[in-house]
Amino acid sequence: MTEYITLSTLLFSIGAVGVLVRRNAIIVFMCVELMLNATNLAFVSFARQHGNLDGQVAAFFVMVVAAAEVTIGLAIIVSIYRTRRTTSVDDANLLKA
Amino acid sequence: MMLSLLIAVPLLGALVVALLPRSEDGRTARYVAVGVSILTLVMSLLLLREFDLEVGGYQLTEQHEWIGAFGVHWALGVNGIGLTMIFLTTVLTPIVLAASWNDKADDPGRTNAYFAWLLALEALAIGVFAATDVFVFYVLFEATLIPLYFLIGGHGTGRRSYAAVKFLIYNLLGGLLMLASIVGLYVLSTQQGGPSFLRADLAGLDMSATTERLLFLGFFIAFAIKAPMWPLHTWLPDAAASATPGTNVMMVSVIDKLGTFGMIIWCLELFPSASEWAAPVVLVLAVVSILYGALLAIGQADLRRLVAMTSVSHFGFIILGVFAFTSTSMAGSVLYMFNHGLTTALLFLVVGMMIARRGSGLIADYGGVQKVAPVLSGVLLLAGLASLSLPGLAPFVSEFLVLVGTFSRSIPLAAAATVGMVLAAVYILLMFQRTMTGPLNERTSTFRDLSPREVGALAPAIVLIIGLGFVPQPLLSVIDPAVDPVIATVGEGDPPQRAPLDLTQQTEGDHE
Amino acid sequence: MLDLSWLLIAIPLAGAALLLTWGKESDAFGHLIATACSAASFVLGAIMFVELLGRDAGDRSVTTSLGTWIDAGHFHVDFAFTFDTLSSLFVLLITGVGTLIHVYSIGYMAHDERRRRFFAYLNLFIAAMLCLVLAADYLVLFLGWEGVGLASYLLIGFWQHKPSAAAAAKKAFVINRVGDLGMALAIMTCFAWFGTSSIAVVNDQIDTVSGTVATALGLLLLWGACGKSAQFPLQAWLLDAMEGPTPVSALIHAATMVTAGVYLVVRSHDVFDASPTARGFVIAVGLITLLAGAWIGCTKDDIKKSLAGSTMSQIGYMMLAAGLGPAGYAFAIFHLLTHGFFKANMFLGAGSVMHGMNDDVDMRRYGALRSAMPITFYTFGIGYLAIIGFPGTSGFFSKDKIIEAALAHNVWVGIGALVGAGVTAFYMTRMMLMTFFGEKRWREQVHPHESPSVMTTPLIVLAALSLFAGVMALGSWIEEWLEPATGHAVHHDPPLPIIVITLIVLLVVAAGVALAWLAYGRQQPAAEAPADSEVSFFTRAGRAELYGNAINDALVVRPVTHLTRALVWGDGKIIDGLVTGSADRIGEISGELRKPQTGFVRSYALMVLGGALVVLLGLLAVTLA
Amino acid sequence: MTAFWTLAPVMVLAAMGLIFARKAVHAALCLAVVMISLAMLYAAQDAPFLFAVQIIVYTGAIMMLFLFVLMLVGVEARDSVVETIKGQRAAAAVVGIAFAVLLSTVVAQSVSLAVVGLDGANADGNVHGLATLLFSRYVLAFEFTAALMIVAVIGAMVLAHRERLVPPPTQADLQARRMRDYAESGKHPGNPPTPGVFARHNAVDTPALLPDGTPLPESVPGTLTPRPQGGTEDADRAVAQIEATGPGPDERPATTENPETTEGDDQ
Repeated sequence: MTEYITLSTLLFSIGAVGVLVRRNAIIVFMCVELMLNATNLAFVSFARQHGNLDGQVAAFFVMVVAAAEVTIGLAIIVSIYRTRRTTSVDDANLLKA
Repeated sequence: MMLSLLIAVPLLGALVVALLPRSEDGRTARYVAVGVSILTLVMSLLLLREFDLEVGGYQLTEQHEWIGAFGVHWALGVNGIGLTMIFLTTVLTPIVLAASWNDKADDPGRTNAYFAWLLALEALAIGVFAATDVFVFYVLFEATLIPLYFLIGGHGTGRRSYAAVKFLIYNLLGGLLMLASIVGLYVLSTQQGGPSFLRADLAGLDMSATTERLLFLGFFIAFAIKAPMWPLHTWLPDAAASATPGTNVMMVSVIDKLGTFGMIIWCLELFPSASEWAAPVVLVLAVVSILYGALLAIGQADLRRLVAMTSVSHFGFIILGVFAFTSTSMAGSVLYMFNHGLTTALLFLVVGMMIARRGSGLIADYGGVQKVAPVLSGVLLLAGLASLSLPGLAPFVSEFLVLVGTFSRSIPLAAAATVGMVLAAVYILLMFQRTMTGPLNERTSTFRDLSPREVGALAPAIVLIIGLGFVPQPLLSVIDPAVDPVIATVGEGDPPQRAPLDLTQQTEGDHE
Repeated sequence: MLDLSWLLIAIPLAGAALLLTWGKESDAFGHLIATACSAASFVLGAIMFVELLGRDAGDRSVTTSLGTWIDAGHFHVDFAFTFDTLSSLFVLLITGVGTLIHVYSIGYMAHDERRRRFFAYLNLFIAAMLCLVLAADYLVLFLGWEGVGLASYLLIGFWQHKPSAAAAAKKAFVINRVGDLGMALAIMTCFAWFGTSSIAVVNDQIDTVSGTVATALGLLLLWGACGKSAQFPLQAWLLDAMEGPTPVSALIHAATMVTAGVYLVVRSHDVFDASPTARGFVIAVGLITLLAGAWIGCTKDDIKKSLAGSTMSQIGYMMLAAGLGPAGYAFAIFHLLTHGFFKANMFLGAGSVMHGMNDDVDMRRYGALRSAMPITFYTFGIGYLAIIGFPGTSGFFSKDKIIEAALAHNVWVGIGALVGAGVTAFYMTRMMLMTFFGEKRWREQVHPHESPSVMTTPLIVLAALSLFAGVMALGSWIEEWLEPATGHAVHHDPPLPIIVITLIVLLVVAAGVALAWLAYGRQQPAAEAPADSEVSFFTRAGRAELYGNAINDALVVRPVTHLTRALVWGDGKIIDGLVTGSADRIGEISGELRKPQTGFVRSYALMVLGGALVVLLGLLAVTLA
Repeated sequence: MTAFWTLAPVMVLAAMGLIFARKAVHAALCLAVVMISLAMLYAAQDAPFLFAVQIIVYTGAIMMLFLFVLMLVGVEARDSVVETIKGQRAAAAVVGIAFAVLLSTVVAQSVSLAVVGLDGANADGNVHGLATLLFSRYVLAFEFTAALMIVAVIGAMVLAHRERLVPPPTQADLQARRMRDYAESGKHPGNPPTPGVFARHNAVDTPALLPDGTPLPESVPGTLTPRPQGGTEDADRAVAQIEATGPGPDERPATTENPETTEGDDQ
C-alpha cells in the first residue's frame, strides 16, 4: 500500500513543482490536474485499504469538480489570451503591490 | 418611548435633510435642519415634566430585546447626569446650526450633507447619553465617529484629511480597547447566569481584582482619548484646526463629553474598586492635563488650536472632579461638562466668525479688531472670561465646586489645579490682547461686526452662561440627586469634614 | 430699608447692563443714566447708613439673603449680604466718591466716542465693589473681588488701541489672578474646615481650629489681599495700571478697589487675631510696601505714576495698621477713608492738569500752573496738605494714629512708618513744586486752562472732604462705630506721650518738605529728566520700580515662556511624535512586507507550497515530540 | 503488483515530462500518459467504475479540452528557457523535493495498517456500491456538484462570450465597402478565382495561376494559409508569408480593419 501512496505524493510534488516553474498557463493548469489526479490515487488507495467505498466517492467528486474547474479555468485562459495575446502567467501580474 | 423618540426625531430629520432636493442656496436644508433641532429641544424640555427630580436613579426607562442570543437590549434611561448632557446636546445643536447658517454657502451642493451629518451627530449623542445597555452604548459611541469623520474630512479646511484620519484612528483605537472590555464583560456575565449587557446586571458581576482593573482600563483609555486627557490629546488640536466651527462645537462640546460622561456612568459604576485603584494616577494626570493644556494654549499661534488646548485644560478639571470621589466635586464636574459645552461653543463659534471674516486662523493676522467690531470683540471677551472662570459666569460655579471637592480630598492636587486659573487668565487675555487690541491691522480694517443673525444665534449661549453663573441651582438640582449614588458605590464616599479640633487630620492634610 | 443691600448692587449693575446692550442711540445720555444710577445707589446707601446710626450698637448688622446661589454635594452658598458698620462706611465711600468721579468723567471723557461704554464699565465697577464689601460669604465676596478685577481690566485697557494700555490691563488682571489664587485657596480651606464659607461663621469658629490652620488661612487671605491691593510682592501691576483714564485711576486704583485688601484683612479680623504669625506677615508686607511705594514715588516724573507709588505707600500704611490687630483695624479703615478722599482728589486734580496740558503726564514739562488753573491748584493743594499730614487736615489724624499704634506695637515698625511719613512729605512736595510752582516748562502748543465746572465741582467737594474728614476721629467716633465689626480695641500705651509723637511726626514731615524745597523749589528742575546713568542708584532703582518687573520677568515670565515653548515643541515632536511615529513605523513595516508581493502567481504559489511544507514540518515536530 | 511496478516508472517519467517538455503539446501528451496509467491503477485497485470515468472524463473530455485550447491559443507557444523570477527554479526544486520526501515519509509511516481490500464492499458490484453511497450519504454533495456543473457551464459561456458592439455588416455594407476599396486602392471587387485554376494541382491550397503564369495567393482561402506550427523560425516564416500574400478576400476584414467589432475569431 505504501508504494501507491508514495507514488501519489511523488506525482503530487512533481505537479506542484510544475506549477512553480512553468509559465505557460495551460501547462500550469495541466500540472494542477496532475496534482488532483495524484490525490485521487491516494483516495482510491485508501479506499482499498479501509475496505469501504467512500474514498472512491471522494475521488469521483474530485473528478467532477476538476472537470468544472478546467472548464472555467480554460475559459479564463482563453479570455486572457484574447486581450493580452499571451498565456504566460508572468504577464498577468496586476497584483503587484 | 420618550427617549427613543428623542433619538429618532433628529435622525429622521437628518435623513430628510439628506434627501432634500439640492437647491441653489441650500436654504431649504438649513430651515429644515434648524426646525428639527428646535423640535428636539422642545421635546427634551418636555422630558423634564416626566422626570421626577426628587427621585435619584434612572428614569424614563425603556427596554426591548434586540439581539436575544447575546442578551443585547435596546435599553434607554437617564438619571440627572444623562439628562443634563442631553440638555446640553439639544441646546447646542440649534445654536450651532443657526451660527453655521453661512457655512457651505460657497458650496451649495453639499449643504444638505453638512446639515444632515450635524443632525445625525445630535441623534447619536443623545443615544449615547441615554443608553443603559453597554452594547448599545458602544455601538452609538463608535457611530458618532462616522458623522464626525465626514464633517472633518469632507467639510473641513486645511489638512482636513490628515486630521480626519488621525481623529478616526485614534478614537477607533480607544473604542476597540473598550470593545475588548465589553467582550470581557459579556464572558463574565455569561458565566454568571446568562449573557446580558444591561447596566443593572453588569454592576452586580463578581470579578477578581485583576480582571476588574483590566476591564476598567479598556473603558478608561477609550474615555480618556475621547475626553481628551493628557497625553492622549494630540488628535484634538489637529481636528479642531481643520474642522468648521459648527463641527468643532459638536465635537468638543458634545462628543468629547462622552468621555467624561462614560467615566462617571460606566467606569465608576461598573468598576468601583478598580476606579479607586486607578484614582491616584488619574488625578495626577488630570492635574497635568490642566496645567499642560493651559501652558500649551499660551503657546499656540492658531486660534482654533488655542481653543482646543483650553479644552484639554478644562477636561482636566472635569476628570479631576470625577476621580476626587466627592459629591461636591462630582456635581461640579457634571455641571462643568454643561458649562464647558456652552463656553467652548461660544468660543469656537466666535473664533469661527473671526476666521470667516479674516480668512486666517493665525492670531498674528489679527489686531485692533475691537475698534471696528466692538460687538464681536465683546462676545469674544465674554466667552474668554467664561473660559477663565470669572465668577458670575457659569463655568466659575462648576470649576469652584470641582476645586472645593478636590481640596477636601487632597490639598496639593487642588492647589496645583488652582494654578490653572492663573494660566487661564494668561492664555485668554494674551489672545484677546493680540487679536482685539492695539493698532488696527490693515487686513482687519474691513471687518464687519456681528450681524443680527449671528448675534441672535449666539445670544442663547450668552444668556445661559451669564444666567447659570448666578442661578446654577436649576441644573444642580437635577445633577445632585444623581451624583450621590455614584459616590456611594465608589470608595468610602465623601471624605468627612476636617473636624476643627482633630489635629492629626489637619496636619496630614490628606485623607487618602 | 436695611435689607435692601442687594438693591445697592442691583442699581449700578442694571445701569451697566442697560448701557452695554443699548445701541448707539443712548450715546447722548448714557453717561447721565450711569451717573444717576451711581447717585441713586449713594442716596440709598446714605439712607441706610442713617438708619443704621439710629440703631443700638449691638444691632448694627443686618444680613439679608437672596436665596441659594450654589448647593451641590456638601457645598452650600447663599447670596447673602451684610450691611453693618464696616460695610456701610465702604458703601458711602464707594458710591460717594464713585458718583463724584462719574460727574467728573462726564467732562473728562466728553470727547471720547466710547464714553457710554466707559460709564457702563464704571457702573459695573461700582456694582462689583459693592458686592465685595457687602458680601456675607467669602464666595460672594470673591464674586465681587473678581468683578472689580474685571472692571479694572476693562478700564485700564479702555484705550485699547494703545498697545501699552492693553498690555497693562492684561498684566493687572493676571497679577490679580495670582492673588485670587490665594483667595480661592482660602475659601477652599474655609470649606474644608468649617463646612461653609460664610464670613461670620468662619470668624466665629476660628478659635476651634488649630493655630496652623488659622495661620494658613490668614496667609492665604493676605496673599489675596496683596494681589488686589498691590502689596509686595504682587505690586507690579499698579504703576502700569496708570495707562487707564485718570478717573479710573482715581476711583479704582486709589480710592476703592486697591483698598479691598485692607477691607479683607479687617473683615477677617478674627482669623488674624487668632494667628499672630499671619499678623506679623501683614505688618511686614505693609511696611515693605509703605517704604517701597514711597521710594518709587520720589523718583517718578510721571505725575500719575508718582501718585500711584504714593497710593501703594498709603495702602502699606493701612495694611500695617490692619496687621497691628484690634488696635489698628479702626485706624486702617479711617486712613482708608481719608486716603480715599484726598487721593481721589489728587488724582482727579492730576487729571485736570493733564486735561489742560494735552494729556502730558511728565511733571518736568509742567511748572507754574498755579495761576493757569487756580481751582485745580487749590484743591490739589488741600489734598497735598492732607496727605503729608498737615495738622488739622484729615490725613493728619489718620496717619498719626497709625504711627502711634505702630510705635506702641514695636519701635522699629513705628520708625519705619515715621520714615515713610517723611518721604511722603518729600515726594508730595516735589510733585507740588514741579507742577504748580517754579517756571513754565511747557511744550509749545500747550495752553493750560482751567477745566470745566463739571470737573472742578467734584474736585471742590473732595477737597472739602479731605479737609474735614478728620472729624470722624473726634471722640474716637470711628473706633466705637466700628467696634461691632472689628471687635473691641485694646490700646497699648505708646512708648512716648502722644503729644511728643505728634511733634516728632511733624518734625519729620517738615524735614521732608524742606528737603524737597531745597531740591526742587530753590532750583528749577531740569525740563528733561537726567539720564539713568547720571542719577544715583536710588533714583535708578525707583524709576525701575525697584526692579519688580525685572524680577517678575526673570522668575516667572521668562521661565514660563520658555516652558511653554518647550512644551509646544515637545507636544508636537514627542507626544504627537509618538502617535505619528507609530503610524510611520507601521507604514514602513507594510512597505517592507509589500516587497515580496511581486505580482507573479508563481511566487505566491511557491510561498503557498513553502507554507505547506512548514506546516507539515510543524506537525511532524509536534507528533515526534 | 506487476501493473504497479510497470506503470509507476512510466507515470513518474511522464510527469517529469510535464515539467521539462518545451512544447505544450508534448506536455499534454505526457499528461495523457499519466492519466491513462492512472486509470489502469484504478482498475488494479478494484475501482472499475473510476477506471471508466477516468478514461472518459479525464483522458477523453478534459484532455481534449486542453488540446483544443492549446490549438486555439497557438501550439507554437513555447516556454522560454530563461527563468525570469530569480531563484524560482532552485527554490521550487528544493521545496518540491523536500515536500515529496517529507510527505511520503509521513504518509507512508502512518499507513501501516493492513489492507482490508474491497471485496466486501464490492460484493454487489463496484458500481452498485458507489451508487448506493452517492445517492444516500452523499446525495446532497452530489446535488451540489450538479449545481456546480451548471454554474461552470454558464461561467464558461459568459467568459467566452463577447458582446457585439456594432451591428454585423449587411450584404449592402459589404458591397459598398468592396466598391470603395476598389475606388481607393484598386482592389479587385469581384470574386477571386478558385484555387487550383490552371495550376498543376487542383488541391484547395494551391493558388490559382494568372494568365501570365504567376500564382495568385488570394485565391487560397484564408483559413488555409500556412500558420506557424512552432519554433520561432517557423513563426517568422509564416508571418513573412502572410505579409507577402496578404489576407484572402474571405478573410474577415473585421479583425484587421475594424477592430472594434469583436467577433469571436482567433486566427
